[in-house]
Amino acid sequence: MKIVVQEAPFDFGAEAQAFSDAAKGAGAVVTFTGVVREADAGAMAVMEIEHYPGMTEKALEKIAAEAMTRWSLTDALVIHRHGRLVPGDQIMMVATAARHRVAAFEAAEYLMDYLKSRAPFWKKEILDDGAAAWVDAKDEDEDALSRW
Amino acid sequence: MKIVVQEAPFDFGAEAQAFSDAAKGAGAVVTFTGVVREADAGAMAVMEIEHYPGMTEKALEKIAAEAMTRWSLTDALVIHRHGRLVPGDQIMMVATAARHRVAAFEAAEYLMDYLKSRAPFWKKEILDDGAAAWVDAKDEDEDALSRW
Amino acid sequence: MDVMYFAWVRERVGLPKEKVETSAATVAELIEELKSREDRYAAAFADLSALRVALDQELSDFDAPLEGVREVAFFPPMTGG
Amino acid sequence: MDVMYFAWVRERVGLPKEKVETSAATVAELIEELKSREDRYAAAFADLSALRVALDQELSDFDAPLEGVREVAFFPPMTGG
Repeated sequence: MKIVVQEAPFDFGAEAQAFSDAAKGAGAVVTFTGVVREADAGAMAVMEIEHYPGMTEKALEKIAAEAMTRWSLTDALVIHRHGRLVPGDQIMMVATAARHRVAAFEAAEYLMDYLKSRAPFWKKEILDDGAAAWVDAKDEDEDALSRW
Repeated sequence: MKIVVQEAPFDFGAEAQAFSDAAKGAGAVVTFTGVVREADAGAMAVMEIEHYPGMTEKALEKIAAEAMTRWSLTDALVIHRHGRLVPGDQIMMVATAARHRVAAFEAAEYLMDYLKSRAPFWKKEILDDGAAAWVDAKDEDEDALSRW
Repeated sequence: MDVMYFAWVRERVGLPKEKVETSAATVAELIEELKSREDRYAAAFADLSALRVALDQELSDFDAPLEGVREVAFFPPMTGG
Repeated sequence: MDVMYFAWVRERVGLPKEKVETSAATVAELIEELKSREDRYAAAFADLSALRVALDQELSDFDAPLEGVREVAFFPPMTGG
């Protein structure tokens, strides 16, 4: 299990390959990658991601450990960036390895659902006209937790 | 959309990276990779994958096109190997790109469920004592299709 | 028409592909014709519930008509992924 | 104790972190104390339904006791991923 919180970009291809290579005994590896999209209204120039150093790592460790146990994963990975990102940048990734595909998929979705609403990250969109707005949490993201 | 059926190994990290880089407009990229596990009973030396050249590509194209439409994917990728593989080898991968994570996850699961039971591949396990057996299709894999 | 066999169906029939001259109207009739030929076909087609058929590379069923079909393939349920 | 603010709570309060001497028994009492101090706190804490609290880096709630707590953090609902 590996948890990384960093400002620098990460190498998705290399991380995915290394995770898959190390997944001994697993028959199934799932990855999810989040990419900065254009803002829904207007053209986004920058996305700033603020986080709570210390708590962030603890929250991610807890979420990943819960997934490891619940789906008997052979491995799990979470990488999340903070700081200034631009559209097209990779924000974060998770990866899960399990014997069977259903477990690997479910665990990855669980990681994403909890990471969205329970890890202390906050996104701010800065449009190219300089206007800035914090991204509101979505009810559907909070609701997504009820299925687990 | 890219469909590849080949005997040679593929480079999972490079494919995942290239797919993610090309996923313009997508906020979410999901990959699934299948790895040859040890057989449930005994030690597997070789897994032989037979397929139906021509029909295989058509079936995968159809499954991927259906997923593209149903989840408004920005892109989809399927790579599946055939021939002789050994435990630890990557058999196949799928990747999906969509604006939002739920669509990317669902489409990847759909691709896997259909690929398992509707693409003409057959696996044979050859144990290290030379015994060989065709892998039986699982009822649960056929049942998985009913949710879509 | 071309008749193809895959996986253990191929192993039981003993070949991957053959040309068959037939006047069978449906897949089921073709199967009966093959079974009556030789034991190896009877063995391959003993349990139809364990078999699938594709006509011109599209999954089909045993009732389907063969008119205009160029390629018939028999195989067990698929196990990809 | 250390009190921390994140995202728009930080922007409204005007600082990321401060030391607060308090005898408040619960988070809710601490909030009332801060609101009575200055308008910027009243603005930050105007709608508690839009706020979350963590005590020593664990999510908690407004009724939670502060005894033994060293670090309190206020922030909006999280938007990671």
